Amino acid sequence: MIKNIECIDLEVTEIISLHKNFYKLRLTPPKWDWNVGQFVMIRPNDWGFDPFLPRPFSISQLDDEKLEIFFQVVGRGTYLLSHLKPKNKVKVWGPLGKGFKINLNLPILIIAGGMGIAPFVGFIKNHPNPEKIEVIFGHRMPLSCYPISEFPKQILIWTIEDKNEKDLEKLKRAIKVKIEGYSSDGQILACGPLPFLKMIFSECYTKRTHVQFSLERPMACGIGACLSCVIPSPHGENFKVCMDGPVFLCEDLSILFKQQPLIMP
Amino acid sequence: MIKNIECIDLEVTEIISLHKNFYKLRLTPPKWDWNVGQFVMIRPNDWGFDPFLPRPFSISQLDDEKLEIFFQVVGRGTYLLSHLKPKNKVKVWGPLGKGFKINLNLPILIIAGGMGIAPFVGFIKNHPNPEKIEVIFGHRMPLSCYPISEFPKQILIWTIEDKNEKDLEKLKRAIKVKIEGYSSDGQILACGPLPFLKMIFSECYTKRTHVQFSLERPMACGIGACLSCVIPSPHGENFKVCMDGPVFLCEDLSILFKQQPLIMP
Amino acid sequence: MDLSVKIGNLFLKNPILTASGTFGYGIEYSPFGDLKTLGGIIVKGLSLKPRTGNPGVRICETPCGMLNAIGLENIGVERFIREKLPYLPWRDTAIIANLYGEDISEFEELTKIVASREEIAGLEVNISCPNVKKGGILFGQDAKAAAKVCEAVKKNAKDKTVIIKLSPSVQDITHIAKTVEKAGADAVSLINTIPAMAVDIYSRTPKLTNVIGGLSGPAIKPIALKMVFDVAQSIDIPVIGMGGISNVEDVFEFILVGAHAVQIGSANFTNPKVSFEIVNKLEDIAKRLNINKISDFRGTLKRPIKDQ
Amino acid sequence: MDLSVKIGNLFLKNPILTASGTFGYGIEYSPFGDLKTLGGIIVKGLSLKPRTGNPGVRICETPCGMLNAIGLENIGVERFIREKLPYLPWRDTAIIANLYGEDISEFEELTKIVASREEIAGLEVNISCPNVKKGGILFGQDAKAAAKVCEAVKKNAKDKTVIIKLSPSVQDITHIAKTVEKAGADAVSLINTIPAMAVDIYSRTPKLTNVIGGLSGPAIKPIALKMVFDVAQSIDIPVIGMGGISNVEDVFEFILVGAHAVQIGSANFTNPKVSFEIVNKLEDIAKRLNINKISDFRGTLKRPIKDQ
Ligand SMILES: Cc1cc2nc3c(=O)[nH]c(=O)nc-3n(C[C@H](O)[C@H](O)[C@H](O)COP(=O)(O)OP(=O)(O)OC[C@H]3O[C@@H](n4cnc5c(N)ncnc54)[C@H](O)[C@@H]3O)c2cc1C
Ligand SMILES: Cc1cc2nc3c(=O)[nH]c(=O)nc-3n(C[C@H](O)[C@H](O)[C@H](O)COP(=O)(O)OP(=O)(O)OC[C@H]3O[C@@H](n4cnc5c(N)ncnc54)[C@H](O)[C@@H]3O)c2cc1C
Ligand SMILES: Cc1cc2nc3c(=O)[nH]c(=O)nc-3n(C[C@H](O)[C@H](O)[C@H](O)COP(=O)(O)O)c2cc1C
Ligand SMILES: Cc1cc2nc3c(=O)[nH]c(=O)nc-3n(C[C@H](O)[C@H](O)[C@H](O)COP(=O)(O)O)c2cc1C
Ligand code: FES
Ligand code: FES
Repeated sequence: MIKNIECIDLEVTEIISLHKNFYKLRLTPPKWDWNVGQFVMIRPNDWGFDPFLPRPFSISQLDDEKLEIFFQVVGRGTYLLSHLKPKNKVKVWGPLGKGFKINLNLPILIIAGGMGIAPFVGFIKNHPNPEKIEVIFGHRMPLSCYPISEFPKQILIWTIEDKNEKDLEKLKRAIKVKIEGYSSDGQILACGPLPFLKMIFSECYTKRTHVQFSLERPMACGIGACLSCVIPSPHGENFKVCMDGPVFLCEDLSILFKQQPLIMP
Repeated sequence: MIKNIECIDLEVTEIISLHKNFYKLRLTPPKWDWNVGQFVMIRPNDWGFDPFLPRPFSISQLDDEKLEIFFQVVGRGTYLLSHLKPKNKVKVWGPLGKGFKINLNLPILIIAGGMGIAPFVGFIKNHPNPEKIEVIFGHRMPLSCYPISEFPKQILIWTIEDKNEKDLEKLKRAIKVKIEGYSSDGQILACGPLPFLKMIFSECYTKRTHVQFSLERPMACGIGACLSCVIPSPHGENFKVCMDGPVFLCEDLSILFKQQPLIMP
Repeated sequence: MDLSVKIGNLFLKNPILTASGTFGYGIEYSPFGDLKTLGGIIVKGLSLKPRTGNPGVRICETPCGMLNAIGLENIGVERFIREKLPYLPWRDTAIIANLYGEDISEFEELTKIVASREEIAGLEVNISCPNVKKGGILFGQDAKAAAKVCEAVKKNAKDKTVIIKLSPSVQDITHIAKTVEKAGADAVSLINTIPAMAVDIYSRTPKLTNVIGGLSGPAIKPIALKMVFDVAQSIDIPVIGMGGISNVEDVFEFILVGAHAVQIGSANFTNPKVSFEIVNKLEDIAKRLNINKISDFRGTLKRPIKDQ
Repeated sequence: MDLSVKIGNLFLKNPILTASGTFGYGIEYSPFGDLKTLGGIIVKGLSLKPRTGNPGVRICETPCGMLNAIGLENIGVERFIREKLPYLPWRDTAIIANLYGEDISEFEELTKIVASREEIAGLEVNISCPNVKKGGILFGQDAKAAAKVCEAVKKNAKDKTVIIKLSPSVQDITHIAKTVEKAGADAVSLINTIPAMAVDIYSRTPKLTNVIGGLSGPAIKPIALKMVFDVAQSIDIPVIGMGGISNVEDVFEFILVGAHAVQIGSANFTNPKVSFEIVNKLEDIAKRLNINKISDFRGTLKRPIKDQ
């Protein structure tokens, strides 16, 4: 029942700033079996008691050379992370949660909003058939903040700035059209801020399109013990985002997004 | 009434390790009128709330190039200080307290125990007539921990290791003999841990020799506002070590060292 | 080195328990250490019926601590017994059920259910949760109600050790402690979280959807330590201390002021191995402290010489 | 931008006061900023006779906070008036005397002395100090005694605003607040420090010679915020909030939950310029919050939508 989770001290090997407030943190790689969409809890060893809690981050990439996290500075914790230096020790537990279910042979549509691109970075860069991937990327910050330019050229990527009402409409239309395109035989993976996901949800839910959503919730333990990350489920009992997710199917989120529960085809 | 105290953000220019746990911290120099024996409160800008309080340190040296603090790692605060890097910002307020009253023309005996050498480092190095200075230095850690080798060669320095009863006896004897030598026309300055000072006190008090003692007490404000650093005075009202000291005359300490108050000659 | 502790009929191989609500049902932490090495595991608060807890955001970070308003979500005592208990190493470590009832009769029923299970070594009675509408802290703030809950549980607990978990939100915690001692408690544990809140000025909203939550973590350790000190001096039954314990030195601080055992709570979130690591370090520190038995250290705080 | 606040007869040009005991007699901080810019200065607790306070070690650091057991050392009200008051900019900022008496008659006498001074704008009555043997917290924990102190002070305070400083060590702080409101208080301030302790396991001694001290600093902010929130909703007189306030955002947090003004306490130790810096930043934040008057923000905390 318990997956192969471990808690280890990893060493920072590199920290790369893509842009003010956007960083790639590289750690000595643990040997993990993992899925795209899984995450880790991170707490630098020199944090003392303040900040108190660890921070959850998607595994952006994990190979023989590095465990890579792609993060944005949004508060005190991420600010402190951005000041880590090579050789600093970091407590990391993972791989946590359930990732995306992906069939590598089918076409894939990734819909990412801002930092929602994080879980997909390694996947996109290393996919054996990059022409099978299409990405809609909604963003507020300049494109240079995100590791988009590192993606293989074969990948179709629609970057849409989301700064005002008009942009948003454009984004909505693109999502609508693409979701329809992938609804019959493709796979759709989505990650981004809650309002962004809600927008996608409205598109897919009534049309009963299968979409996998990755959610963020405040977390303390990351392993299903503290019950701080729960969301209501259509089955009565709550979902623990850290264990039952962070990736959920469209139909799982009907209560969260306040639709009637619905049996999906 | 209020002296020329200021609180400023200084930049770390250099941090030099003399030995494991012994450091010289150099900051961009403020323009201060100051005395040997005065101190500063230091709090690195990136400390957040934990550790909470600032830390007091003697001004070890202050010239056009640097404000230098000589410190030993003894707990979390000093541990964190030892990890400061050039360009880090540090909040510093000072110069605080009353320093030693020194007549540069008279011979000087300095009695320092361990880190008690800190306030004297710059003074000894820059004294116009180093042959006027004699130092008794009691120490537990290897001599290389302390900036002794930087002192001018003309200075008479008696280093006495203080590891066991026998050493202590030797130290006591040296202090006794030297104090007698300086009692009539010299000046005696002492700084070190409380038991060390108490030993000197016993020597000088009954003989009514003038000695100036520099004390340490836990401090919060450093400026006479919080009343956390007080010691009982022979006058009834407490002394604030941060304002009325940290340098006190022998007769001021009779209650602290539990002797009867005594009028000194 | 003898690290064991006896609390009523409860035998702990060492004084380290994990605090209710911070260690799940125990099993969640098995990837991080051998559960058998712990002195005991206090499971998430159990109620008669499953509870879904409070909606919305349930935790937030504060200086050196955190707020939680979980609202006692749990799978209910029956499912716990069926789905979790069999997987816990109850023969090798003390499994303690933490009980939450909305009224006396719920406490009675709960007690009957768990008292009949050989897998359960003891009961901790939560009369101090600040995050529920009924029961919880209301029992813990009212000496008479606390005594009634205690008597009701004790009457149905058979030979199980009954630990009453006290709330810090009272004027004089020793008064409640003495009252439950008289009402038959085998031990008391303290402190539960302290009612507190946090707000966001830009959205003008509370950070917790429940508005109020319970403060835990190192921030409250000095408060907890004082309460344990006070209670340990005022009653004869054992005291189990908690509140901000994060390392092995903290453990000995609580023992020094009189605790028989301690619980590791929020610290489990900062490092899921911490409870196991603390157990491993007990002997080392005991040696440095020159003690042969933990109990030799208990309550040996010296009074300082008053004149400096 | 209107930052001013009225509390009884007390006019504050801005809501930033410095907390008693953390800002000396005010003068000590003049090297770090212009005292005139502060909303007000609450001086160190004054007693009839000078007090030497507690012996030994009086402070120690704790996670995100500190303990103190100063024991109300002060030069006495007479010397304060003679030696300190003339040097304070009382025409330009509110100087508030913090009063400590061992019994009602001492409070009465103290009040008479300070109420006759035009330099003093208001009185804060400390019935919540945890570090003294007589009076202090004992008054603050007993509603009847608190009311008596309040009445005695009020009767002798002439037109000076009387602020009663409440203790957090009670079961229900709103009860005491309501009691002193009825007894005539013009305002309440809260919270004073929380009784707590710290020990050293190697020497087996308390870190404070007094054993017990009061906890202050960011660690207690979530507790203070909740108490201010509760009290502000339960009484009609103004509430002055404090407890861990360290920056201008913290100030607005307390105003958001209902405080009229705030006090900066232990934070003054971490940065002696902090109170002045906070005053300077008030307008900026007010603009970011889209408010024209501080009072437009007061108590405007929204209740969260309960279903996520
Ligand atoms: C499963 C998961 C995966 C994530 N992956 C990434 C990623 O790959 N890259 C990235 O930049 N960010 C990611 N996040 C969000 C990231 O955890 C937060 O941005 C971060 O915790 C903020 O910490 P802070 O101290 O800088 O901000 P603060 O706002 O100061 O944080 C204060 C508290 O709020 C919590 N918190 C704040 N924002 C979030 C959030 N969005 N989600 C969860 N908790 C939050 C923090 O954990 C902390 O306890 C992920 C979150 C989750 C739950
Ligand atoms: C006037 C004065 C001058 C000093 N000059 C020097 C110097 O030049 N070099 C040097 O190495 N040290 C000096 N010290 C001592 C230095 O302040 C402490 O070593 C330091 O504060 C310890 O902090 P910590 O966090 O590492 O230790 P911790 O023990 O973790 O400190 C915890 C708390 O205790 C207080 N504390 C601990 N030890 C002392 C102490 N000896 N004196 C006062 N407070 C203490 C700290 O301020 C802090 O609040 C001086 C102290 C004073 C009062
Ligand atoms: C997330 C969380 C959930 C908790 N749930 C419970 C609970 O179900 N029952 C209970 O008695 N105490 C519960 N507590 C309180 C803890 O057991 C403990 O008393 C408190 O956190 C103080 O200890 P700490 O500072 O070490 O965390 C909970 C605490 C936290 C942080
Ligand atoms: C060193 C110190 C001395 C204090 N002295 C007094 C006092 O004399 N009178 C009083 O009413 N409160 C006194 N207090 C309490 C503070 O005024 C304030 O209520 C408390 O510290 C909480 O605020 P803070 O967390 O911002 O420090 C003192 C606090 C400290 C830290
Ligand atoms: S983060 Fe603890 S249960 Fe999900
Ligand atoms: S340190 Fe505050 S009075 Fe001396």
